[in-house]
Amino acid sequence: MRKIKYFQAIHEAHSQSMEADDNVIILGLGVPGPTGIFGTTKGLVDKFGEARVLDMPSSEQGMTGVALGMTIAGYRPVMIHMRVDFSTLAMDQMVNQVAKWHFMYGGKMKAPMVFRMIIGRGWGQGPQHSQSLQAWFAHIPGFKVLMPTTAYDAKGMLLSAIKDDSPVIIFEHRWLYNVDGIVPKDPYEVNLNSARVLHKGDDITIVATSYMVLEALKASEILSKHGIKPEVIDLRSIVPLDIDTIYKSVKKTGSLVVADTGTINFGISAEIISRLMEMDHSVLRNIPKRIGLPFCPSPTSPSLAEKFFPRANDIILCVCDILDLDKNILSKEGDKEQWHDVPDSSFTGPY
Amino acid sequence: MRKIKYFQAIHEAHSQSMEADDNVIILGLGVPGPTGIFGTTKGLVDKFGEARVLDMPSSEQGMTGVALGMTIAGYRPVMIHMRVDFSTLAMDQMVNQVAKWHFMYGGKMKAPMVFRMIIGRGWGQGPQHSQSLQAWFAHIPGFKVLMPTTAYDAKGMLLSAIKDDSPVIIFEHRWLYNVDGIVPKDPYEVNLNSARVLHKGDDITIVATSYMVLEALKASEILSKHGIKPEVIDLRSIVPLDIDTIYKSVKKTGSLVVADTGTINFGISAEIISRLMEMDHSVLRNIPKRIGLPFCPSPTSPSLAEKFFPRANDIILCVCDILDLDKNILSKEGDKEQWHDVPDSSFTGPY
Amino acid sequence: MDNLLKLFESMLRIRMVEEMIAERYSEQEMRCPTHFCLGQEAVPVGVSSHLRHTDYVYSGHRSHGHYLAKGGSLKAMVSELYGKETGCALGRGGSQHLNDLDAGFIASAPILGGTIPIAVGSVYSTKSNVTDKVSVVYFGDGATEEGIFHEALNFASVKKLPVIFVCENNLYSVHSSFDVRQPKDRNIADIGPAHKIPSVRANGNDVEEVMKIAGDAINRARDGGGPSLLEFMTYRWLEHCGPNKDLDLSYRTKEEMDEWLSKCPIKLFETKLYKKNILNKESRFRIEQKILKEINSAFEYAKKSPFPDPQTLFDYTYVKS
Amino acid sequence: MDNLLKLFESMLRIRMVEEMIAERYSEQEMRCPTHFCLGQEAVPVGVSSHLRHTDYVYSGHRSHGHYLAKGGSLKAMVSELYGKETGCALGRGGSQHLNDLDAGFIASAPILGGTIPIAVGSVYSTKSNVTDKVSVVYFGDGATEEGIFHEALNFASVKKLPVIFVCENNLYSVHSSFDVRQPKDRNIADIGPAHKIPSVRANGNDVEEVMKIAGDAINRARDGGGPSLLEFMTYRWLEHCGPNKDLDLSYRTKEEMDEWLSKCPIKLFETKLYKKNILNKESRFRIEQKILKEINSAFEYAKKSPFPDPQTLFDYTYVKS
Ligand SMILES: Cc1ncc(C[n+]2csc(CCOP(=O)(O)OP(=O)(O)O)c2C)c(N)n1
Ligand SMILES: Cc1ncc(C[n+]2csc(CCOP(=O)(O)OP(=O)(O)O)c2C)c(N)n1
Ligand SMILES: [Mg+2]
Ligand SMILES: [Mg+2]
Repeated sequence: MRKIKYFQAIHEAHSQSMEADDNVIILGLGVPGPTGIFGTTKGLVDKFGEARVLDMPSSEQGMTGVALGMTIAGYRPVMIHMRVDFSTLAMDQMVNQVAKWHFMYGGKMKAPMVFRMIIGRGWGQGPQHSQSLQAWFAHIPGFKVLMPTTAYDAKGMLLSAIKDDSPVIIFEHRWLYNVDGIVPKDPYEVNLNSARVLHKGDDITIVATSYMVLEALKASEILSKHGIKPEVIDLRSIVPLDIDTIYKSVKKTGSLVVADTGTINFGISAEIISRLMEMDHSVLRNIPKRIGLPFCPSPTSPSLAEKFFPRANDIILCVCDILDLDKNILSKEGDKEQWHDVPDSSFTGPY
Repeated sequence: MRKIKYFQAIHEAHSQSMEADDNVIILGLGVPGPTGIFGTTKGLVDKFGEARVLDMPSSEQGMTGVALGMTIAGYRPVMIHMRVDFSTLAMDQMVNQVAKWHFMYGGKMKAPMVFRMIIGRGWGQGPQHSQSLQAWFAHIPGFKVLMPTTAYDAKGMLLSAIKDDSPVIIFEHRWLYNVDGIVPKDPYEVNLNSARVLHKGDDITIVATSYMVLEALKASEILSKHGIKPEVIDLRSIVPLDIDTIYKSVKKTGSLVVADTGTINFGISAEIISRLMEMDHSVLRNIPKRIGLPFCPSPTSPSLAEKFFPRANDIILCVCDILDLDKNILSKEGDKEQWHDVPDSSFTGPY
Repeated sequence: MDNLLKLFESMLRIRMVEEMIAERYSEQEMRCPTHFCLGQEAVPVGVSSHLRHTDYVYSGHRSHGHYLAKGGSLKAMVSELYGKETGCALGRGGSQHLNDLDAGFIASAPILGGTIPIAVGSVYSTKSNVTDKVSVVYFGDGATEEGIFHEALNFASVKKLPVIFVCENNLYSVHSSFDVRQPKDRNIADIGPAHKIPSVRANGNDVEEVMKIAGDAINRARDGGGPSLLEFMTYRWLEHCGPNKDLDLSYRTKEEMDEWLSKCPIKLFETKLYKKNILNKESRFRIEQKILKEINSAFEYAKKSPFPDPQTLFDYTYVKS
Repeated sequence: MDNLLKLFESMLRIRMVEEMIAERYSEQEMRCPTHFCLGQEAVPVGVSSHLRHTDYVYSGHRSHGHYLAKGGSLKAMVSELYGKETGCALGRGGSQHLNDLDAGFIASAPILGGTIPIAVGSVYSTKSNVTDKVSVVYFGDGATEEGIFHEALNFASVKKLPVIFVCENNLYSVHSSFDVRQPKDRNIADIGPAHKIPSVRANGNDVEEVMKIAGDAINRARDGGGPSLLEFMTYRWLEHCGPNKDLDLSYRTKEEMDEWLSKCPIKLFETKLYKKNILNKESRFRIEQKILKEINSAFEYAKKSPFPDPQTLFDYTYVKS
């Protein structure tokens, strides 16, 4: 059972997909460079050459169109944005062309593209560098939208995405890159339509995305010590949305917390709650709660960021509210640390 | 009680706001031109000059930044996109700069800007010209997002928006431009935070936005004839969201249909349902239903568009489903018309 | 058939197709926004005269001429305008979403500038021996105001890709004249050299001039010489969108219109061909009749074709695996 | 004080501030991405020598030098880096969001090219008698790859607005060298003429040359002559983001670095001033001490300033009415 880090799992997926198919190419600013997108593309250029591991100008809009054009030449491009915020410059090409490319020519064209978008938090990334826009892409018919949490999924989902003939957007959280996980060496694919129950429980359902899954697991551990058994679900894919797995759990627990990396308002948690209601308006025996970014831009100062980005304690707080529990359950661990804007002490910022 | 058309109400608001304040300017491609954005800006250039009623290059991104810059010079620009789809080219400036402009400099800067965005449906506008992206803007902290339905609100909300020191996005539906309404001649403002109950009823709550309000009213008329009394709420503003008015109604009726002009999935109806659940998970006595665009791009052919864009009958169908009524209530009127892609017979396309 | 005659026929065919669409448009059965290219026929015909089936062509909202000149199926285009299942985009797209892969007409789409980088990417190659396939993308003067145009030029130049950027400068973007949108005395062709791309501005109503200039650019591209930017001056006769004249809007003058009408690309070329004895009244009539027959049968075909089945609405949102 | 001495002091001050930030950065108390401008001090100092408090300046991610040269408050900047309430953006923005309205430094923001059109719009006027306020916007060579740069040039040229576009070409965008991003032999200054904007490329490490060229452009702008594009060649000494050297990444060579270190803008100018007897060891020492005192007090002030109250998180999302 080999353990490697999340970023290494992505690297391996890239390498294996490029070995298997000459038409797979990667592009993005700095992709062949010395730091290789947090190590995820490092050294690939030596193996596959500059024509397949492509640097590019800072022309997000134009280069998205160029990448779409490459599919006409038979390529399967993977485009990388170091921050999802930079994709706002490419929104026209992504939404008006890529997402609709197959549909608007009656199925005659295909856009087998993958977009890797990095999201993050903390360390003063600030207003223009810490958004988490999965709700936007999920709102646009034509995209598949993935948020792998584990190293296993990071590899398997990227391999699946590259093989998929529809455009796929993958959100990767910066704070996951150094997290270990069991990852088979051989290539494998992950079903793009299934949430994963990570932790069984009967008392409350916690659905989480990406990095918030780790916080949910922490919360769940603390809650378990106090006799509360949450069921933790790693959503994994936003589109398609595996509502059945969530429904089954909520049917059992009657209670729901959704913890997402994005802004709460008009975000993906709302869709989950609504779908449950449309299936069964009385499935919830308590009010549901949504955890995510509050309704203001991302502040830079650590004193504000600490309040802005939710952590395990916020999940615990919600669970206590919903189940009417004593809030003394709250973990005190967090408070011992001076700074709350790093995933662990090895992280020395800024990126 | 003077009645004028929706587009005339907008024109009047523009004219009055520019008379009242020399710093108000309008810009957009064709704004001073002979057709004047469906008549809403027609002739203003003669009254206020080319420097305040500005044509511009097709540079949506750059011109949004230019308009933001104008606020530094003391102006209050109103920027017009003939279709919201064109704003996807300006998403970086709108989301990364305009929305965060006040926040990211600690309150020292302000962006008193208004964006008028036209949405529409039918007549073959097709995949790249009929989106309705209010959910996107509502997801971004910093914007206010309005969807006036009546001529009264079209004028009053535009006047309020222009006076507002925060950036305001106004969605106007093409099929509303020729609808009459009572509009006072003098300038007036409309509270940007209140949904309006247009039709009282006890049986079911229909919350609708923009043009879908008209369809909801049609549905309500037909339902009323059959003894069903819906309460119809014109949402009017998406951000801020007047959830209390909706809650009060749903508390009474126990049933809910939300009818929006945008894509259902991850759209604004989900937020409404979720907020209700967060307030009171047992407020719904039946499953809620969402009406909006199905999850595919907008097709051009009338045969497909007819199924794609929802109408009054779709609302009736939902109400019948929720309240378990006989579907013979369904209006047959629609079926008499050959084409379903026009608001009325005076409309001869394409824009 | 004589090459020049072919050019003439191709222009006349575009003209006649557009006229027929214009005539029937008011029947309100082609229910999609339609941008006519009457008056602008010489550019696509001159350019296409050098193109092979395997070369790629892209366009924007005003794309009928580009599609037809490249050999796109007339039936499939007319059917698309009627929103029929037999349309080139199966009715999903309409006039602004043409596509005929057999003819190498890859895509048109109405968002300004949207297809420009796509054209660039489609001739990218990871092999050292670059294909001699070239890619042509047409766009208007207005589209050059979009940043994406400049981004596409830059990348095409960095990689020396075989792309011909063809700007049809008809002086207007909808009703806005050039000088409210761009520096008055700028040539769009000037933008090429800023990106180290050879550029020419030329008369877009003279099909032979277009042919010559396009030929140079296309040959250079095939020889690995990289991209070119061509600016052809021309003029739109009808309203921006739709089948009518629009002098009543008075954003342009009757004098200007008359001047350009007198520079009709077809009439100019026809006169030359008469003089050269390549064409005469009789042969012209025969060509016209042949085209008319083709057009009538295309319309008949389109009109009697079925609409897409509403049950297929969701098809093509995602690729079926 | 002698004007040249002022230039020197301004450059030295930027240098010393950056060095102090670099020194203290590893304490991990300035918790925001920080882009240093060591080696690039001459450009903002030369440009600012012609600017008034009422003129506007804008910048991107690498903005300390631009802010300081324009007279932005050092205390407010250092406090901003520490995320303090006394910061110029009240801690909301960090290093990449500087602002000092009193000094006419309007805004920096890290999205590439983002502030370029804002700078343009801010000197738009509806009055016929255009203000003689000028607007300067700094950006890197990488930012010129964004379409928005070209859109902003076009509009500034159409309206002949008094904007000075200042490109600091330091050959790299993060770790990517110029030639993988732009045509190898292009000057960024070449993009100006394509938009009918006068342009110059010059040595960005020679503060006097910068001053001369910027002066011409700024004076022309004040006289209603419209925008200019200036490209100054310079070099970044430290890593793209952060306080360290980065030759170990080997995306650039030691030879290249050494060559540029030898072209240190401060050393070059200092030598000249010594020769001209405008500066000597002693006066230099006094200047240095004065600056050091200012810097120390700014850091002290910043460190002892309070963090923003977490309760104020939502403030400034919307303007309070
Ligand atoms: C991004 C974008 N903005 C605006 C429009 C609206 N629009 C459609 S056609 C057109 C005019 C374009 O002018 P030009 O490029 O010169 O082409 P022409 O119509 O003259 O052939 C405009 C502004 C659009 N389609 N896309
Ligand atoms: C739109 C956008 N894309 C990418 C980035 C990431 N980024 C930050 S700085 C930088 C390098 C820019 O290079 P240049 O403009 O030459 O400035 P320099 O760092 O050399 O001063 C990049 C790519 C960004 N901030 N914004
Ligand atoms: Mg034009
Ligand atoms: Mg640089």
